[in-house]
Amino acid sequence: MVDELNYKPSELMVVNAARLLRDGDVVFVGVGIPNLACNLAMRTHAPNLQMIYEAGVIGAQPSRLPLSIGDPTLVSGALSVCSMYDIFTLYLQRGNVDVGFLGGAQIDQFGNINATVIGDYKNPKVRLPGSGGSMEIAAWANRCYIITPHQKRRFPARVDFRTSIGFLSGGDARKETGVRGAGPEAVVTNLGLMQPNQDGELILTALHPGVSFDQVRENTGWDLKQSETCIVTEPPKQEELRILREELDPGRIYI
Amino acid sequence: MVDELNYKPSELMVVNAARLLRDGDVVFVGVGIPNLACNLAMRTHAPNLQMIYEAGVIGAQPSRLPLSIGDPTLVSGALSVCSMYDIFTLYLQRGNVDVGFLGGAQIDQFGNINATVIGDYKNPKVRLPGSGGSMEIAAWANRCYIITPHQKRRFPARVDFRTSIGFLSGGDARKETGVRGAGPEAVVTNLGLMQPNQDGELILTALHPGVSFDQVRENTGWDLKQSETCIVTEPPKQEELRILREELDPGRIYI
Amino acid sequence: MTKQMSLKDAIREYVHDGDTLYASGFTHLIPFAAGHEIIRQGIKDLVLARATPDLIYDQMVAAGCARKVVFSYMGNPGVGSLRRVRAAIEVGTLEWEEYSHFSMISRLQAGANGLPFMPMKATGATDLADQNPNYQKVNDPYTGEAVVVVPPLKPDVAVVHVQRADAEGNAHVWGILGEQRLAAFASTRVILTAEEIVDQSVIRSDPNRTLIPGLIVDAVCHVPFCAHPSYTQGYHDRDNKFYLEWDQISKTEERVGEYLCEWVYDVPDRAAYWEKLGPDVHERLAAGARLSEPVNYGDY
Amino acid sequence: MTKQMSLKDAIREYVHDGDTLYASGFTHLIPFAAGHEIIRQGIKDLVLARATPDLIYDQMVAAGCARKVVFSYMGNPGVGSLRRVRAAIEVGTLEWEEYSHFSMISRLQAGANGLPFMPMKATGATDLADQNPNYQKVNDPYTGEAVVVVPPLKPDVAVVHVQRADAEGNAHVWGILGEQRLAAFASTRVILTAEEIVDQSVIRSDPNRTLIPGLIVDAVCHVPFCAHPSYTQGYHDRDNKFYLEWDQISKTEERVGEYLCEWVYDVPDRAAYWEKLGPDVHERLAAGARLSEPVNYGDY
Repeated sequence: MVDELNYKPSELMVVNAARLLRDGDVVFVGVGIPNLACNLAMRTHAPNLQMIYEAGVIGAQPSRLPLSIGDPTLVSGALSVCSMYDIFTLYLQRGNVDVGFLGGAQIDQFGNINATVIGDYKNPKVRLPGSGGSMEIAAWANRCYIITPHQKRRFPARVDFRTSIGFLSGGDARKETGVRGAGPEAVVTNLGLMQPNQDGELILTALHPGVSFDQVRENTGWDLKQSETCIVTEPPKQEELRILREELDPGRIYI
Repeated sequence: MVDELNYKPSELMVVNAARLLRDGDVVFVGVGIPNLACNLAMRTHAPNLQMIYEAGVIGAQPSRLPLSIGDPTLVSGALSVCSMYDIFTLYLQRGNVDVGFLGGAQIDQFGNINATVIGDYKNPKVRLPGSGGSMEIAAWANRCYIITPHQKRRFPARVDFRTSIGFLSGGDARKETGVRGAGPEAVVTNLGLMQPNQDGELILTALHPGVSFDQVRENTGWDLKQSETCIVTEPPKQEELRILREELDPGRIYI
Repeated sequence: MTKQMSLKDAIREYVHDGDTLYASGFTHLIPFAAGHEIIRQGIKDLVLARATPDLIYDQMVAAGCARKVVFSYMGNPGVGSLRRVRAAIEVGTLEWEEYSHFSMISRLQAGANGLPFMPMKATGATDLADQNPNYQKVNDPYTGEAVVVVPPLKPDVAVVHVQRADAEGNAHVWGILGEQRLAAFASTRVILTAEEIVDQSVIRSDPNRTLIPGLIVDAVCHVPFCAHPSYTQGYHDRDNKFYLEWDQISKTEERVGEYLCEWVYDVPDRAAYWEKLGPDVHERLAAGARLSEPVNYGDY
Repeated sequence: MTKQMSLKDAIREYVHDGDTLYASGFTHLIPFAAGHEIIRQGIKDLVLARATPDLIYDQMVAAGCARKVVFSYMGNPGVGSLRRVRAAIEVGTLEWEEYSHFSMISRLQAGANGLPFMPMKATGATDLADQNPNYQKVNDPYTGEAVVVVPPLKPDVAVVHVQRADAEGNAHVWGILGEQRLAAFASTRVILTAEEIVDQSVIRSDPNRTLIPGLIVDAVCHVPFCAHPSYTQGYHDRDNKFYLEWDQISKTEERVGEYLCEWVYDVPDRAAYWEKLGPDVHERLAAGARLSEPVNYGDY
């Protein structure tokens, strides 16, 4: 039997991310944690969720957990496979994607993400992998989620380089760029959830059970505010953990 | 046995058009006379000629003569089939087409073609089918051929509407538009061949056997000039006529 | 989640007076059954967009469904003129908006891809662009030259015929592809008609063949022989004889009226239409078998 | 007309010092055998363009083949950093030119389609465009807004791996398609490597599957297992174990040097490389059978 009081930070993040997904959502997804969150949502409250992989795969039925976004198990038995240009245009740019998942080395106070470089672009201190599809996902998916461990170095007040757009410097700045999507809707961490306020600033809207606001503040690089309606998240349920551990990632690759 | 002195104008045009094609040419082709010309060339001097149909078919092996450009017999057994956008971009716009065939209700002194309207565009006297792909074929194929019966009304000095480009008003006018192809290389009629001189004006460069220059002038709407090197074409050979009549169009649909 | 319904219900629910309609198919897969159902339901003021209006729009224009046509080649392919559309344009009772094939399809490409416009290489032929203000120019920032562009076409509704689909609308298409896929992705609503409704396992056995995914489809209708007198590769042949006959029928409004009564208004649906064509036509248009070699996707 | 030749001859004839090379494949079908042959032939000063440089360019950069990389995601997919490319960039010995995935692929789309540039919807993220002057803006004539555009990418040579091709280079491709087709059409020269060389009748049995036509192909090379440690859908699996191992190997130049000696320089060709991997690896990467349902093209 699964012990629901004893869960790992990764499991906590997956469960809370899954709960944000809505039935019928079309999700642009990568491998790893977002993939687990989608599959968990499909097996619980969102049976009609549809997954699209950046590699051009729609409606995959993988028989194993893929290491990379382009694994052959995503293709065999999928509903549709198309080229990279097609997946970015017909699906993402055209507006057929409800949800995008994002990640990066740095996420700032306004949800902008750096996945490119630490230090100066021309003389990089640490050269990161770069945008991949995240520049477009952040701009064109109807809404975005970020799942990441809560560490001060990951949450600076400003990112060194804006690889993909959150709310820029806040206010109407995002809207004025003319991008089609609504931007980051939540950052799910192992401590709680941050969501943009009306000004586009990420504030704490939920704490996980047993976590204090001070603990989150200490791990955030800006003067984090707390929502007046800040809640405590419901702990992972036994059934959620069972699905995760027994069905989705029995080899414990990502959790 | 085929009687080589006794051939029809359509056969004469097909044979002379076929002779203009070169081995290895990639030809953008429609149904009817151009299709016969390509197939005749393939069976004689140009075995490596490659045909591309506007409908998106490459390397067709039709087992019957198609009525339309989109006949299913062009697809079964073809080398490749692609979408309409692909055929116009990857092949034609990209510069992968050597030869295009053109037609229209009017062809003028500088090889401009009208396939759109007789009379005023907004208040048409005779509304014709319009461009289809001819606007792009005329501009982007490396060279173009026009096959048409020689009648005065088909060869006015100026067309009512320029559906596709020849040499515009002559001189460098075509080159200055920045189009990639070299333009019409020959007009093959039942009386002879017209080809552009250095100024882009169509002049008579060949007469078919038994045809006089005056006869051609009478059927041309401008003051037709004759090339100093004007030749008499070689009559259709017995083998050419045999292939045409026995192999390519035994039902005499187009010839 | 099944989206299967009758073609009658799909047309009633998703095609409205005044809509811009794209009934797609370049010679192949033209959804005549949908055109006939639209005529029967008396839908009006449509803007009929197609690269090649073909007989389907000739009939719909003759039946009074259209306010305007948007096209790039208005002919009866391989036969000659498209007489009813042409006559309506010549007498001034039908608006029209005209492109070359490539600029028409570029508009669909922009619409399907979510682009603000599509650029094109220069064609040097400017007479049509002079008549159609949708042709515009932008400055190429790399060369300084003027580049012709066209705006996206985003029809209200597309009707797309396919060979086989599952009940959710995931569709396999083969043969001449024309603008099938672009029309579906460019349009706000999509009605899919399918020669066969198959189990989803058939679709999943060959995902690269799925050109239209169910997630953009609103209605799935099982309509065998939907495309006659056009054709469906592998299912039945093109009825060239009828394309030639229409050239005669369409010479007068009277004969067109008789045709519409007999073959559209007095026929409840496509099954009855096909039945009425009779066994000789069925036999003449039979497709025969020529199967693709399978490919291995691998069991991973 | 056959274009079949050995991979060694094809690389010697069609890849030159200083060329811009696009060895295509998004995770799938990456032509490692061609990369290794280029290393063996000591080709220099290449501009290596790929959306995801992957291990193939990490190895080629380490071997000293490259002057510059052009990319949009420089990682070891699912593992982490691409250490040799990253180190070369950090120490300043390798030029780089960077895009997002979509702008990289838009450049190929423009190159393949013969377009002067490709527009894109706004992304609002301008830091990368500020660093790369290839990002430019044009004015949308329909809305007056600024639209970001990128110029065509036209590599000198593409290497494209496919499942099956005939000797003329007509190729069937399935599974993840990535930028296979665009890379081929965008490039001046095309080297095709194929898992199987088949009779043309196999290709002709399913023309819709032919994504690359022989008429744009210069060389056809029969190279089974060309893609290892990447994979070929239906033929062998991705060697995830090696992708994880490379993360260790690539930590030092010394270990990379040893790897290159053992697996590239001291190996004459791909057949010997595959043989050297041994039966355990062969078995671990076996694909199994999962066949597509055939379709009927009809006998017309």
